[in-house]
Order: sequence, then structure tokens, then C-alpha cells
Amino acid sequence: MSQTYRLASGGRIDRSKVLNFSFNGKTYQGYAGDTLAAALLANGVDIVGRSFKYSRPRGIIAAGTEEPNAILQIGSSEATQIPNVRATQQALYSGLVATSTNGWPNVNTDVMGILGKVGGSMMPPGFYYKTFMYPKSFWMTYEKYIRKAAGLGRAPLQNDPDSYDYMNQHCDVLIVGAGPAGLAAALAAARSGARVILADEQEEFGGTLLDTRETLDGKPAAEWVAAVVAELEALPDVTLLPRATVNGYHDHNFLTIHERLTDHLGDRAPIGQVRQRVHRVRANRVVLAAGAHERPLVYGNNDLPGNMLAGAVSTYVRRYGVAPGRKLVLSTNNDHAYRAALDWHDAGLQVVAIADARHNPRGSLVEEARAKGIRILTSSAVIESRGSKHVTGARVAAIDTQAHKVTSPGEWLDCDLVATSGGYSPVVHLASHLGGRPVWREDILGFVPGDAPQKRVCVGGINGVYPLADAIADGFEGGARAATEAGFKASVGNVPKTVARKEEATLALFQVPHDKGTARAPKQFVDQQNDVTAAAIELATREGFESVEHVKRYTALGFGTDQGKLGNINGLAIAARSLGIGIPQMGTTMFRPNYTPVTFGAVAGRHCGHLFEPVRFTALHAWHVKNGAEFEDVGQWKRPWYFPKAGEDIHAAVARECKAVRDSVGLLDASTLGKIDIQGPDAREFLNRIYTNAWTKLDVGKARYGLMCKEDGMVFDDGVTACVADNHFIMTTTTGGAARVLQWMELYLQTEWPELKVYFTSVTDHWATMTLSGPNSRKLLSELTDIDMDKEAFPFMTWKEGKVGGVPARVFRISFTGELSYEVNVQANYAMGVLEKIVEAGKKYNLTPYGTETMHVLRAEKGFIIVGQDTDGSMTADDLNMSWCVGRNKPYSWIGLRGMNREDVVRENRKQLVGLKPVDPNVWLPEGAQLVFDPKQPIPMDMVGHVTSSYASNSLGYSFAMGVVKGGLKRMGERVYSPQADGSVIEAEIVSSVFFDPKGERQNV
Amino acid sequence: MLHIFCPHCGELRSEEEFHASGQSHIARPLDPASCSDQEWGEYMFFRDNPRGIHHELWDHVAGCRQYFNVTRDTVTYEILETYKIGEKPQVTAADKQEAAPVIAKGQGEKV
Amino acid sequence: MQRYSGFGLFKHSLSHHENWQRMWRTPTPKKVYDVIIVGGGGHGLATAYYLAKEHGITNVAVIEKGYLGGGNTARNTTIVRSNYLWDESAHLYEHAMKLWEGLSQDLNYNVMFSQRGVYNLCHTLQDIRDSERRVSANRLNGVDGELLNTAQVAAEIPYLDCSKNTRYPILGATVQRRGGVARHDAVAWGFARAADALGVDLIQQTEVTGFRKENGAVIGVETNKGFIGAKRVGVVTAGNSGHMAKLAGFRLPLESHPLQALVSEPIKPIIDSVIMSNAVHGYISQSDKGDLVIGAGIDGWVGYGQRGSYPVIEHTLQAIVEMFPNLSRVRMNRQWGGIVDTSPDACPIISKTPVKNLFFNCGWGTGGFKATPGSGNVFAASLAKGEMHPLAAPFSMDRFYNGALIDEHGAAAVAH
Amino acid sequence: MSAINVYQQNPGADAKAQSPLHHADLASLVGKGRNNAGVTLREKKFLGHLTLRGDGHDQAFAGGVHKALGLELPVALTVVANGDTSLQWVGPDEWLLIVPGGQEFAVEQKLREALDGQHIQIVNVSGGQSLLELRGPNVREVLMKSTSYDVHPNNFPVGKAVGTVFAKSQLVIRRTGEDTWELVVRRSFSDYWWLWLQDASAEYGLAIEA
Repeated sequence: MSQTYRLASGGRIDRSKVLNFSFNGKTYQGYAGDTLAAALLANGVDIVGRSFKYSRPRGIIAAGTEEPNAILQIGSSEATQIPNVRATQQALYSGLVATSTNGWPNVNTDVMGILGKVGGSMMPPGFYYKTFMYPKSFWMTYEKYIRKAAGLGRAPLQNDPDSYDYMNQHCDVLIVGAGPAGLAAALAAARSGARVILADEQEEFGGTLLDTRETLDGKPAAEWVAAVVAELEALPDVTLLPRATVNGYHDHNFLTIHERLTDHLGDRAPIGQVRQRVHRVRANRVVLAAGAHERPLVYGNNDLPGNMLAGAVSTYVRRYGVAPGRKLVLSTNNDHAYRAALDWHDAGLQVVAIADARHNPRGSLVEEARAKGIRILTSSAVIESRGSKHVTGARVAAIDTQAHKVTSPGEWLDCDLVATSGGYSPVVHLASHLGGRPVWREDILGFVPGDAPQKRVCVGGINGVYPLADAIADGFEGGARAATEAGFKASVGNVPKTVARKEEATLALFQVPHDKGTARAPKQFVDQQNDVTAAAIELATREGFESVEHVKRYTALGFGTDQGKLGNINGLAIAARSLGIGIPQMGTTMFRPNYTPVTFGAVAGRHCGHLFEPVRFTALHAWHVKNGAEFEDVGQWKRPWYFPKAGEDIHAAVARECKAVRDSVGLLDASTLGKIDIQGPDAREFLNRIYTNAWTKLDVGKARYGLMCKEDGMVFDDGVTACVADNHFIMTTTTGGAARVLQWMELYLQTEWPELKVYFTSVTDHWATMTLSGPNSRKLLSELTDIDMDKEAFPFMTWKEGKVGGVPARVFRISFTGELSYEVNVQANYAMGVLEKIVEAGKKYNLTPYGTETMHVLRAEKGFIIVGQDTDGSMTADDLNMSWCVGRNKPYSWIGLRGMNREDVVRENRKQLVGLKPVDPNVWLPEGAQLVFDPKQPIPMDMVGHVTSSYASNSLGYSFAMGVVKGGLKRMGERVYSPQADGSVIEAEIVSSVFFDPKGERQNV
Repeated sequence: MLHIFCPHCGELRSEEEFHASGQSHIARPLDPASCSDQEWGEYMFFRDNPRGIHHELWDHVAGCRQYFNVTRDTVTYEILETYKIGEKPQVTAADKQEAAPVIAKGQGEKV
Repeated sequence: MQRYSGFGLFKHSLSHHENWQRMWRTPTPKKVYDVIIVGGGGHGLATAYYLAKEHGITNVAVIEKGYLGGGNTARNTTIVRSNYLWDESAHLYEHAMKLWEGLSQDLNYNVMFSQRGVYNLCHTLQDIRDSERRVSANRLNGVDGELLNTAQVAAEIPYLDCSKNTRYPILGATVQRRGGVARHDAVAWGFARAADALGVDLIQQTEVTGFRKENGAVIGVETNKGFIGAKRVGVVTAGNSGHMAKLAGFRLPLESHPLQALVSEPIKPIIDSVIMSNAVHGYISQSDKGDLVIGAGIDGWVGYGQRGSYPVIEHTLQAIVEMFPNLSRVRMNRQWGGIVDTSPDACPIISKTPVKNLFFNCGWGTGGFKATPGSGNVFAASLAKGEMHPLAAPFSMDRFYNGALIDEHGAAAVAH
Repeated sequence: MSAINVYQQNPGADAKAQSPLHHADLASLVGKGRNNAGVTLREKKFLGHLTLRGDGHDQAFAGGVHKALGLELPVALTVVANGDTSLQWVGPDEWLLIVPGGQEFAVEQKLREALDGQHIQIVNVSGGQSLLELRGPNVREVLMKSTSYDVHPNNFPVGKAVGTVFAKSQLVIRRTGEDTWELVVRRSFSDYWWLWLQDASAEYGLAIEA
């Protein structure tokens, strides 16, 4: 039998489009326009899950975002699994595959359910804090089983085939919610010419108008919706976003909207389409028209399938043409919920009775029910329902809400559906995301948004404005006000006519009393997803948890994926009564984004995989790729690490590259170094202030190495700066430090020394830099340039201009390898041409491209530091044995000078950079290894330093390292030891950090 | 995400374009050598860190690359004014105490 | 104190849990205490507990402006580890780790300390160097630590993308197997209950508005409910330390920044340990309830709003999806923020102050939760004796004058 | 010797040159892709790019610039053009001057002559950046996916130029026509932008022009 519970007519579904879907392995049919929940109910599926703590059977209770139970796993393939989808928000599509997330072997016969019944009484809130402590070593074992029971759905085990992106939006007015108030607000704002965005979480706009009994101007309300939407669609600056939930209200009117573009089509987006999109909206004004959620009453066994919100009953009947039962009992404390009974009655179904907690209700809807002959029991409520897997009866008894007592034995009514309504809670979430505390209104028995500094307007149900005409009028007024405040001339629209009705006040009733008292009554659930009962909340307050946050945290109230949309107010009310205080004194917990859950991928957007972060390439990158380079990530750059030839590993390649440089000539792409063009009459003075050493006397044509410190005296960058004209310098920085150094220089120039006449411009990308290093570098370069390469004409630490390979170049004779070296800089567009000429000419010299690894070995043999490797932000120039680079007598107190003279910084015995020579020349000291003087001491050992750089050198014939050692500079020749993880100890001699060519003869040729 | 008025670009821009650089108006001592360790430590590390009105330095890194000052409430995150280096704040913690509640002036306006 | 056990739970179930005692009293403040602790978070409650338990000082009040454990204790991502680089911090955090290892039994309150292992991923060659340096230091300090290569990481952490195709391929990881997570609220409640049982007064909903001084020494605190005298005062008010210092008349080398975190919806177990990456910038674990618990770095500006900017959340989830591409379809349930007091060297300040008998314990930055028992333990000893405990001494405020910083971000760059 | 080193860095048209997007081989993609593409991309390569720094409030500076270029100094967030020469405000003391390729040296000399004696900076950055022109009805959507700056015509009229964030990096966006925009991109990031723009425009169709 198919769709047993589908009504013969009615609803907004398309009965001509039958859709097959499966739930827990069984195939069912529904219609286009159904939600998954509606289709399940149409097929009489009662149990959609098992509760996580007590394993109780659970059914669908709501029709929208507030649903706590129908949390299903969706996905027809491993890669497209989606955990925790609310069946009430999932549009039905053909081929949808859904399963329950808990229950073993299945939700209908769940073995854990028996355990839940027996063990449940031993699981009050916080029970795990009180047990599983002994024996001490057993917690991890206990926890293994606890974890197994945890969670709802499951993550896919394969990578997501879908993509997600962002759209940055700006608007004058963003309207949240397209119900009656939101539509009216959008209309008023849009007609003024304002840029408007209207977003709603549902499949179509209209909100409650899609299932209301009311008429607008005498016509079905949905017709008004269609007309409004059509008018909005025709306006140029209006963006309409259905299936789009505004999830976060962030500072300065920045809001995020999660739009589900294809989830109604399938679990995987059609090829070429983005599955979901996050709109990042900056709104001048925000109109919150989020409406209100109906609250259930809290009574015994209120979690049994067949207990449902009254409004949800109406929605299923009127919007989806589904009757989730045959015989209805309604339990209410307000007029509005009578709609459910009337809709049920109009659908030709039996209303067994209405239990109204109020003494003498006389509102229009009440009278309408009376007129239809529906039995109404006043001063009464459903105090418990019964049934093993579905409601078979409800016990209605007279109650005294003031005394919180049952005053009659009551009677059991046969029914299969209990509709419940405890009043309405305005959806204040977004209004409260920025910390604005909502305010309790006794007249509507709900929290409404409090004052907030945000530029926003609240309209309709969120304000407690419930009657339809009032909500529309409020929407028009609020939309017009928002647009006016945003600078537009706006006016309100015409409110369509509604039927005037008398509506009486809601009675304050949250937890329904039970004759056995809360602790002994059948479980009265407050938060069904977290299995939090009224008894649990009472227990929490009894144990001293008096603040609302404490109650929440101790019981887990509101921690579910529904974030307590149904349960929170009831929980507050129960805690307040238990503590003998009022609800406003109790206050609410904090509201935080998200309003409803958002896919990780959507939050991440396109910034994944190859677009995770920019990759920066030099102008010569293609050549490196062609020549087989392996790359190293340095900041965002890809730098050639080494260039292996066939069959070579990194060691063989680096050994070959090193030898080539020492014996003949090597080529390094140094383009990634930061380069800053500095011009101005005060350029020299500026350099004096930011470098540790002196720049006053650097002649035009010369270059100099410099160290930079922060105010604390610790080294933070270094590089060579050349004087290219009297008021003109080219500075180089480390690859990783380029942006940081420029920003830091601008900071001092703009905020400390604005009187200095100097400008900085980054030229990192403009110049490509090729380093030729090795004894044959001069010969090779001579073949390609018109520069006089004579050793006297072009001495060390100078630069020349001239053509290289026919391209104008600046050539710097500086060296980071200890060999004769030239850095050739050309305009980057021409770099590849120059490189090709160099490579061609270099063949006869065995010109060998080398990468960062070889560069590191060669510079370490010379004792040259790498900032960030041999330093760590706690090293001064003195610590690095670079006092030669500190101009202590410069007239201006340059950055770092004062810092390096502090008490602890001038202390003897600081860690100092030295060379380390393993006693066994074949042993390599791991980089990072800690050093001790006495390897036999007990743990904790007195560590005296660590290895910063370490290499197996083929030039030297032994392995060597650099490292820092306490007082190391005065300990030359002494031994240090490095105890290794495997128990071995590496012994090393403290030596000078210059291992190779200490007199610098090789570059002085 | 904050919305910050760059006094040089003359527009409100998203926080993503900026880099926060800590408390502003911390002048480097003119004669560091005469500072005690304590005074130098105060200059480098000690900050007002107020709950409430805070004058801070921001850098419009993605835009005009200029540093400028922002007066911001560190509790509500409201920006009360932005102003160029060398200028003085119009809103201070003292004003705020006298004339509470202060109307947010200046956000989105040139100062 | 009513002792908790599985049997007790059973007994109470027979009486429908109607007879559980309060976990702590709601006392009326006395006129004067031997020690007042300002701040009823984890650290403050631990301090009070150890004062009473280890030093016999029970005439102690904890004054909390809101509710117990309601600040960063309630807002952190509960990671516990002790694999710090420098000796001073490694010793302090390892002291805490040892206390964690017996804490549930000591407090008779299950804080669910779960030693699931904490991994720090390496993505660059410098990461590897820094990790070797840290692990090597840990080992020689008696702190467990291992450096794993890519293949080992891939074998130990299912679903982590260890391929070479990622933007920053994983080159290895360190692991501290004794590290893990604990149940944050339980830590505060467990210390509170145990301290209360030893006679400590826990005074909630009471805000300290000033410090009364005589001859340069503190003699008590002004509160919104009146003056309370004290011989010594310890301030442990993370997120509020600068404000407290201002009330006491001095400044601190701190800035208070928002630190954000988020959780997914609960899902079946898929992440078994704690995995952190500095380079990609995010970290993740999974709670016993099934939530993926995720965090990243701080916002760059001072903020007391317990919220930060949205791009931080975006960057964090980009990092998570980059590390675990299969989690892309999981959904974020909730995000929130705490206020972290960051110090220039990413290490705490446990110190005497310019005001005699007034002690501060602050500046734990993003990493305070893991230190909770150790911090309380050494702070209690310092308050009891009036002299800083040897493990606390290096964390004196003086270091910001003389330059003896303990630069944990400079070297190891481990944020949490 | 002059206080500033002004250097002809351009070897002339005969030298082999590779633009930042050389590796993408855009020429081979011309005519491929969807008909009526929503976005058309063109690399405007090998132009002369000069960074100009000076005091915008100084009449002498503005006068000198006008004398050399025939252009008024543009005010904040605008670009002015004269034929193939455009001058864009970048910051209160910074402008971007773009001239036909090969003219950068001559123009720098001319500017320096006109601004002689003033504290200025002129830097040839032609090798470090390039212009990507985007044209078509869906460029706005592509920009909206990429930057949090408001690109609605109300806020971004023709002639406006802003430095802003773009995906995970930063660049300058210039609106040069009703549906024509230019991105000023740095060489080292150009591959990232190329990948990004292909991705962001995929749903609208991307055409390449040489």
C-alpha cells in the first residue's frame, strides 16, 4: 500500500510527479513538493530514529527547522553521504536514499532500547561525572564504549565530489524570512529603489501563508504571496534567495546566508554546478522577520511517535496533503493551536478532543471548534501519552497550573496523534548573535529581541506580533523604515484585508503537572534530541546548578543540532520554577551562530585543494619544472629544493650540486628574495635606524650586508642592500620576510619618523635574480656581458650595470656560498631569455642548477646564518657571533640597540652560535637535536643548546653542524653531547662556525 | 567582520583588507639609552588593553598601505571614529564616561 | 562530601535521584579571609582546592562575577598536552600533566581526561627542524614525545590527506601520546565541589570592583556586594586580567583577544586523537558526544565581546577540509568565542605585583586549560608561602623588563 | 652622479620576453570555450608600469605630473587616462602610471625632469605586474565571488580603481567600461589568479582573447 496517510486532495504538492525514495532500505513513494518528512508520514512511517541515551523510539514532531528527532543520513553513494539532515527541511527528490542514524539492529526493534529502559534510570544528567572513575586505568576502556554510542550520522569516508563557493553581497536592506512580515518588508523596501536581498530557509517563499486557513483580500493567502514575489522579481536590484538560511549575524551588519542550490535535486550537484553557496552580506539595514516557533507542552511520554506540534499537524494537512494519523487529541494553552483541530476536522478526520489548559476559552477559533461539535475539555491537558512504538492513547486530566497539580484522575482517550501547543517562541537567535539579550514579555509568554546597537529592525512574529494583518502591517512599516534609514524614500504598502478574529491570551503552561511528581512520572522530555527530561532539569537545580548556563551544560539541554529550538524555553521555565524565580530572572543562554548547521565545505568555499592558498612562482619556474626540480615550500613560494638526475636521491643530487659549485659553477634562482627600492634624501638615515650596522659611508656602487632587529634586540631579518645612487638603495630581505619587513619599515616611517624623506616600493616581482656561483662564474659571465668583469674593476661587494645576454641587468658581486659569485638581476619579463643564454654558454663549464638544499649546505660551510633556521626570535647579533655587524656608536639609537642592552640580554653564558663537528665524521647530528654537557645525568637533563643546521659535507670530508650552546664562543674545542631517541649519544666538538675557507680566499679572486 | 572607514580611501572597507597593529599613540622614547630596563619594557610590552574605548593602529594593507588610527569599543566592537596618523582622537574614554551614552559618531564619516 | 561511585548511582536510581546533595553551598561571605581568589574559573577553583588540600588553608573565598567555570573554562577546546619547548614551560605543563593523570580520582569527579594523543603536523622543512628540537627537548625533560614520518602519520591518522597533492604536503608530525582532552565543565565543577567540601566559600554572582590597599599592600576587595577583607589576594581572571590590574593600579604586558572555536553536529567516531597544524592553521578532535571540536588562531585585535570575526571561521574550516577532505560534507553546528589574555612571549604570568600581597596568575593565552591543575597547584603554593613556587618563578612579570622571556611562539610556534 | 639611478631596463622589442601568464599559453585558448561566454579575459601584457610617489597636496607635484603627462593627478580611488597612458591613485602619496610598453624609461625621465628638486620616487615595476582585462555580462558575478568590495555600479562607476582583497590575496580592480574591468596582478601570483578566474567564471563561460 502506498501513501496510506495521504489525503485525497489538497496541499501544494504535485500529484502528477511521483518520486521514489528509500528509507532504511525500503522503497516508498512521495510527490514533488514533499519534504522527506511529509513523504515518510504519508507512508505511515512512525519511527525515524532512536534516542541517543535511552534508545527510545522517536518520530517526526515538527515540520520545519526546529525538528529534533527526524535527523537522518542521506546519500546514495559513499562520497555523497550527508549526516544529520532534518527530514523536515529536505525536499524529496527521485532516488533519495535515507537511513536512520541510531538503532540496532534497526529502529523498529532496537536492542539498546531494552538497555535504555533498564539502565536509563541510572543515567541522570551528569552520571558520567559520578562514575567510570575506578579503577583509574579503565576510563579509556569505558570511553571506547561511550564513544561508540555517540553521534548521530556519519561522515563520508571518501572525498567530497561537490564544490562550494562564496558570493559577496552588499545591500541596503536584507530581509531575513519571507513569511507575511518579511514579504511585506521586502516589498516596502524594494519599491523605494533600495538594493534588497530577501532570504528564506524554505523551498518556497511564504512561510505560514503557505498553509494558513486565513484569506487575504478574500483570496487564499498563497495568491498574495505569488503576487508579491512576482513584483519583487521584476525589480532590478532585488535578490531573492529561497533555500537560503541566514545563519549568522556578525558585527557591523555582516551576515552569512547558506544557500542550498542543488540539495533539492539530489545528493550530488549536477556536473558544473555548485552544491551550496555562502552569501557574505554586508547590509546597511537588516530586517529580521524570522517569525516564531511553536513550543510543545512537556508531559509524560511526550516523545512517543505520534506526538506532534499542533502547527506541524496543520502544515502536513494543508501544505502536503498528509494526515499523520487518524484520531487526534489536541492539548493547548492558546487559541492559535485550534487551527490544527479545525484543519483536521475539515480534512474529514476525527478530532477526539481538545484539552485546553485555560479555564474558559472563548476566542473565535475556540467557538468555531465548538460550533463544529468538537469536544473541548477546559482546565485540562494531556498529562501523558501511551503506546509501545506509537501513540495509542492520551490521558487527559484537569490541572491546576498555579499549584502545578493534577486535580482529577482524568481519562484515557483513544487516539493515534497528540497535537501539542504551549504557545510561541519568537525566533530571536539572529537578533541575539551579537550578545544582545532578549527580553521576556509576559503578555506573549516569550522572549523578544532586546535593544541592540545594530542597524536592524524586527518585524512580525519575532516581535510577538502574531495576528496576520498586524504582522503584514508591521512588515510594511519595518521595511519602509529600514529603507528610509538607508537613505531611500519609502512608504508602506496596502495591508490586504483579513477576517477579524477575537484571540484570547495564552496561559502560562510549560511542563504539564503529573500526579506522580516530576521525578517519578513517565519521562517528560524537554529536549528530545539530547534526552533531557524535566526531572533532569530539576535534579540539576537541586545539585546546585542555578545559572541557566550551568543547567544547560549539566543536562546538555539545547546542545543538539536543533540547538534547543523546541526545548530551551520550556527548560528555562522548569528550572525557574524549580528555583522559585521568574523566567526573566533566569534569563536565556547565549545565542551563537549558526542558526542551523552549515556544511564545512560551504564555509570553506573555493579555498580548497589547488585554490587553498596562492602558490607563488618565479619567472623561471617553467625552466625548473622542465629540468626536474623538486620543490620546497618557502612561505607561499615554490622554490627549487634540488634538481635530481635520473636515479639520484636528495643526498646524491645535493652532493653533485655542491661539488659543481665548488669546482666550477652553479646556478640558483634567487628571485624570491624580497627586494625593496628605497629612494629619498633620508634613505641612508633610515637605513641607519633600521639596520644594526652603519650605512652612512656606503659609497655608490657598493653593497653591504645588514641585520635587522626588533626593539627587543632580537634578529628578525637580514640581507644585502646596495647603494645604486646617492639617494637610492636596493634592499634585499629573506624570502619569507619580504612583506613583513616592508610593512615594518612603513610602520616606522609613517608613525615614528614621518619627517624623513624616503619612499619604499617593493620590486620583488619586478626583478628576476639568477645567482652564478663558483670559480668559473666570472668566465661564464664574461662571455655574456659587456660589463668589465676584471677582478679589480668589479670587486667583491660591488655592483655594476650592463647587458647580460643582451638584456639590461644589474649584477651584484656578492656571495652566499663563499665562492666567487654574481647575482644577475634583470626585468622579469626577460629573465627566461637570459637564463637560456646563460645555460647555453654554461654547458662547457658544467653549469649546474642547484636548489635551496645545496645553498644551505654551501652557506653553512661558510658559517652564514639563515634567519628563521639558525635564529628563533630569541637571538641577538652577539649571540650569533655577529658583533661585527653592530654599530654601537651610531648617533641615532637604532631599533634594537636598547633592547639588546637589557639585563638578561647582556648576561654571560647566553646561548651562542657555534660550529659543531661530530667526533665521528660519518654521523649526522639531527637538526633540532638538543645538546648537553653531561650525557650521563638523570632526566630532566640540563640542556645547553641545540643543533640549528646540520649537513653531511663532501667539500669538508666530514659531517658538520651549526648550533647554539650556552657560552659556546668561550668553549671552543670542548665537547657537547646529543642523546638520541634510540639511546645513542652523538658527541661533537665545539668549533668555529666557519668550516670552509675561513680567510675568504675563494671569493677574493 | 568589522567595517572600517579608511580615512585615506574615504570609504568603509571590510576588515579583511586591514591588519590590526595594536594600541596606537605609543611614542618611541626619544632617548632610548636613558630609559631604564623597566621603562623600555613598558614601552615594548605593556598596554592599556581596556574594556571599552581603545585607540588602535590599523594598516590598510590591501588598499592604500597607510597606517591610521581607530577608536573602537572593545566590548561592543563599535567603531567610533577613524583618524590619520598625527591627529588626535575626538572620542576618548574620559568623554565616554561623562557623556554616556555616546552616540556613535564618525563611523562612516571622515574625521 | 557525598562520594560518587557507580554503586551510589544505582542507589540513587532507586529513589529516583531525588536525594542527591548540592555539589557546593551558596555561602554568605565572611568579613575576612586568609586568601581571596578572584575568579571562579578552572584555575581559580584549582588554586582554592590546593590551598585547602595541600596547605591546610581553608579560610578561602573564591569570588566569581558570573557563574563557576563560565569563562574560558567553558569555552575552550579542552586540549591537554605538556610538550612545550622551553624547560620552564615544559616543567610547568608536565607538572599539570601529572596531576591530570590522577585528577578524577583525587577529586572523586570524573573529568574524563582522555589520553588520546596529540599530533602536531609538520608541513615544511623548518617545521621538521622545530619539531625535532621540541621533541628532543621534551624527551630530555622527561616529557613523552615522538617525531613521526609521513608514512607513520598516515597509518596512525585515518582520512588525513597525507598525499603530495595538498598545498602544503605533510612531511611528518610530532605526537605526545599522553596528551589528549578532558571534559572542560567537569574540571571546574570537580574542583569546585572538592574545594567546597574542604571549606572554601564559592561566592558567585559577585563582581570585584576594586582592591582596598593600606601602605601599598592589599587588604581586601571591594565588590558589588560590599567589602571583603583578605590577607592575600590571588587574581585569576582570564579575559579580564587587564581590567583587574587597572583596578589595582598597574598595567600588564597583555592584550585580550577573541579566540574562536566551533563544533560540528555530532557524528559517529571518525577522529580518534587531537590533530593540530600550524602551517595550515587549524586543529581538530572529536568529543565523546561525537562533535568535531575545531579551533584555530586568535583575532588580531583586542576584544572582550566573546566573539570574533567570521573570516577566522572560514580559514579554520578551509584548513580542516584541506587536512580531511572527507569532512567537507559534515556541518558546523555552532561557533563561539572566548577572551584570551595574550602575552608577548606566549607564556603565562604567575607573579607578585607592585601591590604587596596581591598576586596575579594570567596571560595563559590560548593554552590555559591544559595547565589548570598545575597552575592552581603552583599558584596555591605561592599564595600559601608568599613566595613564588619554583615552577612559577620564571613566569614573573620581571621578565618583560630584564628580557628573560620564554619565547614559546618564537621557537616552537605551537599555538595551543 | 645623480642622486637617483634611472636605468633603461627594457632591452627592446627584439629580446625574448615572457609575460606573467606566458605559461598559460592564452593564445592557444582563443576561440575555445563556450559561445557567448559571460566573461572574456585578455592579458594586457608588456606595458610600462611605473610606481610614482610624491606629495599629492603639493601643487608643485601635481603641476609637474601634469606637465610631464598631460594628466591631472587623480583623486582617491580614481584612474584618469589619456590615450594609452593611465594614472591611478593608489594611496595618498602613491600612483600607478601605465604607459605603452617600452616608453617607461622615457616617461620616467620626463617625470623626473618635471619634478626636479622634489622629494619623489619613481620605480619601474613593469616586470612585476600585468593587467588582466575582464569583459562581459557576468564579470560582476565573478568579482562578487572574489572580493568583499562592493562592485555594484552604484558603488563602482566607470573610472574607479580600488586596491582590495581578491580571493586569498590582494590586487587592484579598475572599472574601465560598462562591462569592462581590469585587474592589476603581481607576477608571482598570476598563476593563482588564472586558476581562480577560470574556476569562478566556469558557470558563466570563459572566453580568451589574445
